[in-house]
Amino acid sequence: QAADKKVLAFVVNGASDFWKIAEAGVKKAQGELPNYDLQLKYPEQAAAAVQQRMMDDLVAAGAAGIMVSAVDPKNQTEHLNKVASQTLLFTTDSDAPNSKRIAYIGSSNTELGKDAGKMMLKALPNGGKCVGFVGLPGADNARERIEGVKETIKGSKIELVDVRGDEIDQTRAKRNVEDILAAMPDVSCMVGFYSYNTPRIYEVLKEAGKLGKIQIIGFDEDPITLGGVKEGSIAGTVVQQPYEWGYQGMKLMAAYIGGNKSGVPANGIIIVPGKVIDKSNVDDFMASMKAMLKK
Amino acid sequence: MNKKDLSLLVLILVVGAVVAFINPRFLYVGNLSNTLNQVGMFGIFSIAEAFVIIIGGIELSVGSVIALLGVLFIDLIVNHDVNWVLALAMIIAAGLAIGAVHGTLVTKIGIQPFVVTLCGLLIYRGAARYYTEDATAGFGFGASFPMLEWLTAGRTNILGFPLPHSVIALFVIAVIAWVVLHRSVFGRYLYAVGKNEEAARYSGIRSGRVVIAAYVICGGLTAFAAILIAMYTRSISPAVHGSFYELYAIAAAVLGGCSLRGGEGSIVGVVLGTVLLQVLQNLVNLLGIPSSLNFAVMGTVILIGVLADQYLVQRRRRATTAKGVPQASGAGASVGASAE
Amino acid sequence: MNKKDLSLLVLILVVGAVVAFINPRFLYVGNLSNTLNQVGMFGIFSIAEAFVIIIGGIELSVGSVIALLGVLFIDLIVNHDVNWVLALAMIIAAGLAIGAVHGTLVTKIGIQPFVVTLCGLLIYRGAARYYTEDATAGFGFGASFPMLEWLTAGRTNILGFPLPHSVIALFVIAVIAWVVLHRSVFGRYLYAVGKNEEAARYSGIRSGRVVIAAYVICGGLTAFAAILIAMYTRSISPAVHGSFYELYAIAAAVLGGCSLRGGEGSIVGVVLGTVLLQVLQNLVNLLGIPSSLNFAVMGTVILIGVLADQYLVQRRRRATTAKGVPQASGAGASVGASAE
Amino acid sequence: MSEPFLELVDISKNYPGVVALDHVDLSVSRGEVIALIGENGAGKSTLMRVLGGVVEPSGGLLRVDGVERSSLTVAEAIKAGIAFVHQELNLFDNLDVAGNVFIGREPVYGGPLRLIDRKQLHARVRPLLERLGADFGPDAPLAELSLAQHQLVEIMKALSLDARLVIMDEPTSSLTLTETDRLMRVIAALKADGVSVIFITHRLNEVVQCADRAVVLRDGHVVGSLRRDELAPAAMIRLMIGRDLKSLYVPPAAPPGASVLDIDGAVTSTYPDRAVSLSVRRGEILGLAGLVGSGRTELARAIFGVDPLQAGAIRLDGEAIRVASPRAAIDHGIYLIPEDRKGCGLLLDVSIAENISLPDLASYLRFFLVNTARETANARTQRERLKIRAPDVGTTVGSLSGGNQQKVVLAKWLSMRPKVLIFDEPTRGVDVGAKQEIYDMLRRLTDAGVAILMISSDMEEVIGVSDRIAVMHEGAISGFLDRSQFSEHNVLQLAVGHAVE
Ligand SMILES: Nc1ncnc2c1ncn2[C@@H]1O[C@H](COP(=O)(O)OP(=O)(O)OP(=O)(O)O)[C@@H](O)[C@H]1O
Ligand SMILES: Nc1ncnc2c1ncn2[C@@H]1O[C@H](COP(=O)(O)OP(=O)(O)OP(=O)(O)O)[C@@H](O)[C@H]1O
Ligand SMILES: [Mg+2]
Ligand SMILES: [Mg+2]
Repeated sequence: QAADKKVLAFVVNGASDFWKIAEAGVKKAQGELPNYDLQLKYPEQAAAAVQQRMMDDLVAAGAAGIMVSAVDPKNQTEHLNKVASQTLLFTTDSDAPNSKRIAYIGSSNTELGKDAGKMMLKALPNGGKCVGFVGLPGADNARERIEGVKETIKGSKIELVDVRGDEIDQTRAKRNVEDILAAMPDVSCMVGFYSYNTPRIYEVLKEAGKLGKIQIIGFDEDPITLGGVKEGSIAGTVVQQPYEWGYQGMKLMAAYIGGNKSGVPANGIIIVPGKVIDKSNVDDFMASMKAMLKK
Repeated sequence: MNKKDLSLLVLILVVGAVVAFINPRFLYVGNLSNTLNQVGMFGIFSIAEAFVIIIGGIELSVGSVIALLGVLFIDLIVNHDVNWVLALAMIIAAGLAIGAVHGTLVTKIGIQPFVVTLCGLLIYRGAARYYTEDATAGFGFGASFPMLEWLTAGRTNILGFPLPHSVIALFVIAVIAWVVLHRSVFGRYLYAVGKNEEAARYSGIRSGRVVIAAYVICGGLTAFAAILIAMYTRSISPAVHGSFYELYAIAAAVLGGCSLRGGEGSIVGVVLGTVLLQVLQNLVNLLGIPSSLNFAVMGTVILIGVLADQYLVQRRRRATTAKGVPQASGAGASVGASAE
Repeated sequence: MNKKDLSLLVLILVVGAVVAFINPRFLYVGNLSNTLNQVGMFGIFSIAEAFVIIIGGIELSVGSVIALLGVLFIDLIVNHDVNWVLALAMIIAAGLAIGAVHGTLVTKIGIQPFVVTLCGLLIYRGAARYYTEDATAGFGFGASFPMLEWLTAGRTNILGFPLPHSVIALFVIAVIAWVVLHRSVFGRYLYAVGKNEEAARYSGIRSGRVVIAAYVICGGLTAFAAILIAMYTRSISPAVHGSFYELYAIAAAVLGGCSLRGGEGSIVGVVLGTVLLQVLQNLVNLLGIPSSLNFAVMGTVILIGVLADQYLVQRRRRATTAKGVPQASGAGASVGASAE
Repeated sequence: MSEPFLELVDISKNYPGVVALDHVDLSVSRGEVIALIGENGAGKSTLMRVLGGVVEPSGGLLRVDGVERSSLTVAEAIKAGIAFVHQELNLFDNLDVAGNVFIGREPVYGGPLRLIDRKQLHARVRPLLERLGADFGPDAPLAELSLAQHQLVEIMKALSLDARLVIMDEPTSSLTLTETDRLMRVIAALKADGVSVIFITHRLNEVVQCADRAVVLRDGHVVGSLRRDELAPAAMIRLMIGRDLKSLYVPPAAPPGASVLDIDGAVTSTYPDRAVSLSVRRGEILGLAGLVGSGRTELARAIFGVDPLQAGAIRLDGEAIRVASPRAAIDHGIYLIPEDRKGCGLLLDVSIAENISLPDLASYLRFFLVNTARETANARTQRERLKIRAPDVGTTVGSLSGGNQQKVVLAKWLSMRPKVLIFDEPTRGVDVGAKQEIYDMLRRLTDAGVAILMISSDMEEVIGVSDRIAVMHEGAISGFLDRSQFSEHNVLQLAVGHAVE
């Protein structure tokens, strides 16, 4: 009978924990949308070609709607249009404004970067050298976050001297931190741009006994990041709300298919703002996360 | 078509039938056309790889070359306004040059092919990333090269079936490669060098040149595939574009009967190997299998296929020997295979 | 230590000296200790790979096995409260079992090692992802197994140098492997089977068992490395953890003198190959080279090293023959290498 | 003679399209030396492989010490005291000599660790080396030894086994008289110790020298058995090929012409301080004799462009030529038939037809493609001419008997138009009948104006076929012999470096 239900697919840009939270949102939406079959799809590689292939196949399999976190929205426009011509298309996470997608739901990475920049200004009143760590430095989300940070700290005594990439290999991610510690003894803050970068920074500094001496600013809500925030050794972290993307996005798509188009604004952009988590609100946040993931 | 190719074809048909039974959309024109398009692109560089494997070498830099040349191609026509015909010629020339360098390092300097092409894998990937500063290279919105696009990524309706041009290209290349490998003198030389380089040299074959030629062919075909793939994705993230494609290529070649020891393999087999790999990819998406299982399904089907094939071969052999009919040659094959 | 190992050592020393000259921090205790730690982890599974390469096989599933067993290990001790000693034993047993399956498929069923382990690569990666539903497996904040952590990821101060335990483990394993390969009867058989399986069988060696044993050893060592790596990263994203590590392992083995045709290779060489690869990684970060160039630097240095080695070998040979001294062995090596 | 301890009863073996053995009986008693002779492809090696546990018979049974069984494995054969010197050498060129001799039976210490006791290993190999008069040490890497030296290692391997029965499948095919003599003495010593020997050879004088009994195979049957007192080459030939053979030497139709190939002070890498000079004239067969390792193969390889010439010059028809590669040599009309057929001569898993056409594919072209019909036709002709025993020219070469493989190597070159032919051990493992065919062909070639340099370790062949003999000793020519001076004694004198009186 499941085959009779309309399929709504959420195609993400690669496997990661982050999308687990979105999945929780999708699951919640599934509970409220019994007539739909909601699927979360992970392409086996974070490559545009692989993702495109996956969407082609989904269209072929008759999906009623697709919400996609495009790997490379700028250049995928044409293909997204092709998908949009055959089924309902939402974008999330990173927008493709020139495409014929119906709506975008997500946050703005530049804004998130700015939030992190503000946190750095607060944590390092006397300025200092910072080094960033990221999975794929060329990816749009990474670039925008880095841009946001740089824009905010411009003119201050804080300097982002380098951003090291690791191809999403955790061993290298950790090793990069170790190497930077060896190469730049005067580094005074480290920024983890991807969710797993911050815990790796935390662990290396902990092993080196440098916790507290070097400020850590993170993105996303890895449990170790949150633990570090709670402990006070991580200055803070900027989180997005993928749960909301998954939940609201799916509900909106279902409504749209059902004929109710009021949820989508004229420009089609629905921004779910990010949140700055520091010592003051970390307990609340952790509690709410727990509650969300439980369902 | 030899026996090995035949059993591969049977495996593809069985898998296809099962998928079609579960989800008839598998047979929809659009889906078949999409899958064929993938076969076209992947098949071309798998054939490229097969040439090198047949002479007993290996080419690991396929994926990186696809990334680097793809980036360069897009850069040439988008940012440098080079005429696309010229750009295409330049990229193919670059591919041939890369092949020539690899071949020369292998034969004249005597470095193991694995080492040469591993360095290639690393260097070309790095070069692509450095060149674009890790940014995605793409056409951007609205950029349009209608003729080029139609030629490389377009489809032509043939009896109502939108036949992707990539698969036409593959067909033409496969036919030529088949003639070259299986009918021409040069093909004989390729196999001879792969089987026993020493004996080939004693027979007056300039084995060095043959090896270089194989790498050059491989480089040129890979460059062509790089262009098709670039025109398909229309955007290239240099850090990941084409990564692992060398494994796809080697897997297709090996599935198609190539031995990594050299001297074996057929073009029909390589194309069928590519088809199998692509049908498996399609299957996962069509049957709604969790994408995390994509790889696992692919691996399992291949394994089952190979196991079934072996089982049948052994049963047939046992049956014939029991009947007193002289058994097939290569009695040592099943054991000897362990060293293959 | 043979000549090949020696020239590898020279290459490492040259690279090290250049890096130390540009950035003296390369020689700081902390940095050396970190690099050694990496050498420890990567060296163990490179030795594992070498065993299989020596018997003329290949093992492509190293990276996937590291991901799967790492995930299982963390899951066992974090979520199932299994005592870590027991968990460790279970994981090693699983590794041995995987090796036994691969070996059996290769010898008894007669499937090419490339195909068997490619399927392994796909299946284990898929299994790891499916098992965790693509979520990262990790210890979470504050979870602590002091004894296990100290043993696997700790360091012991020796004469003021914090020696990572992983490198101690590598040392012990390398010594045992060296004795086994280069001094024991079993090692002889490994080389014999790798060189000429048929002749080995004619000499009464049970080549099937030898091949299986090599895969089993490889599986066990890889499992051990998987645990060390899991304890180092403390978190595993099953989709990417350890991917490409088989290439590292094969590269280290090949740099260290193993031939993919089997029958060749030394443990000292494999360890040195690992050291070179890790020093190169370290170099990129220390010299502040853009991380996008990481791969390119690695490839270039390896290529230059191999080229220099070949150049010196050929010069030495020319010099000796000119002087009338009998030339070094392997007159055919430089030519024959093209087929290797 | 005591009771037979080993019996083969009614053994058959079928291969696709070939009946290799057809109900063969053979029994072996203690201390008996049996010569097994027959044409190429008669089934000698196959019979011995059955005994050595390498091949499973299709029918019949083996009786070892009275115990009956349908087949043996290699390990069981070794346990039963059967040692085997294979016709196609089975050695490991990544190990040293000692490692090869004792592979599978290394002396060990260290209990369960089973570490190799190198000292003892070498100590055990040394007497064997002396016994065979080998000029290399136990730790010589095998990769650096010549083919004949490999053969000695194989023999040592069998001798080291402490066997009750030693099977030697053409052990002398690339040995010269000196080593062969030593081997004959070894066999006599084995016999005295009560060890039995089965000896396969195509050199019939060796049979006369050492055998107690000769068993003759033809087409997979035993066609006869000769007692020691009946052993004479003529009788053996009659049983083997069913007819008599005329004498070996056929004089050239015309006296030799001008010299075609001149080698002037050629230096090879193994003997860097010795130079070779010789010339081969149109229409003559120049035999090149010498001891194992005297550098004949090295010289041939250098002329053919496989190895670079360290010094000296090669002139063809009086003009200096540079031969940088085999291709260049072939373009000049200089061909080499190599001694190592498995390594350099053949593609083992390729058909006979494709092997034969390989060096000359350009002449089978039709629109750039290979004309397979013509290829097959030519291969069939060659098969007829050389009597290659195979079901069809599509058969893979690897499944042929050793001598037939050698004939394919010859066929590769004989269908082309050479100026100079260098044969390195042309009849290695070829039976007497076919040998005669080959000699006739050599003569036909020289009569057509070809110059032939024939390297051979077979004394009978050197003396019986050559028009002139050059003898090498340690990398240099130690003398030439004209037909009037031909004798075993003279060749040997020169081979060990003495002058001829
Ligand atoms: N593996 C095989 N597959 C098919 N045919 C084979 C195989 N091995 C041997 N034969 C065939 O069996 C026959 C007997 O071969 P065998 O090697 O016993 O001959 P032989 O008497 O030793 O000859 P030679 O003197 O040339 O060594 C030959 O016709 C050969 O082609
Ligand atoms: N590949 C090699 N590497 C090093 N040394 C070699 C090699 N091949 C042969 N030799 C050495 O060269 C010497 C001459 O060998 P060559 O093969 O020319 O002798 P030959 O007169 O043809 O004798 P035969 O072939 O009967 O052994 C031998 O001492 C041998 O050890
Ligand atoms: Mg024989
Ligand atoms: Mg010789």
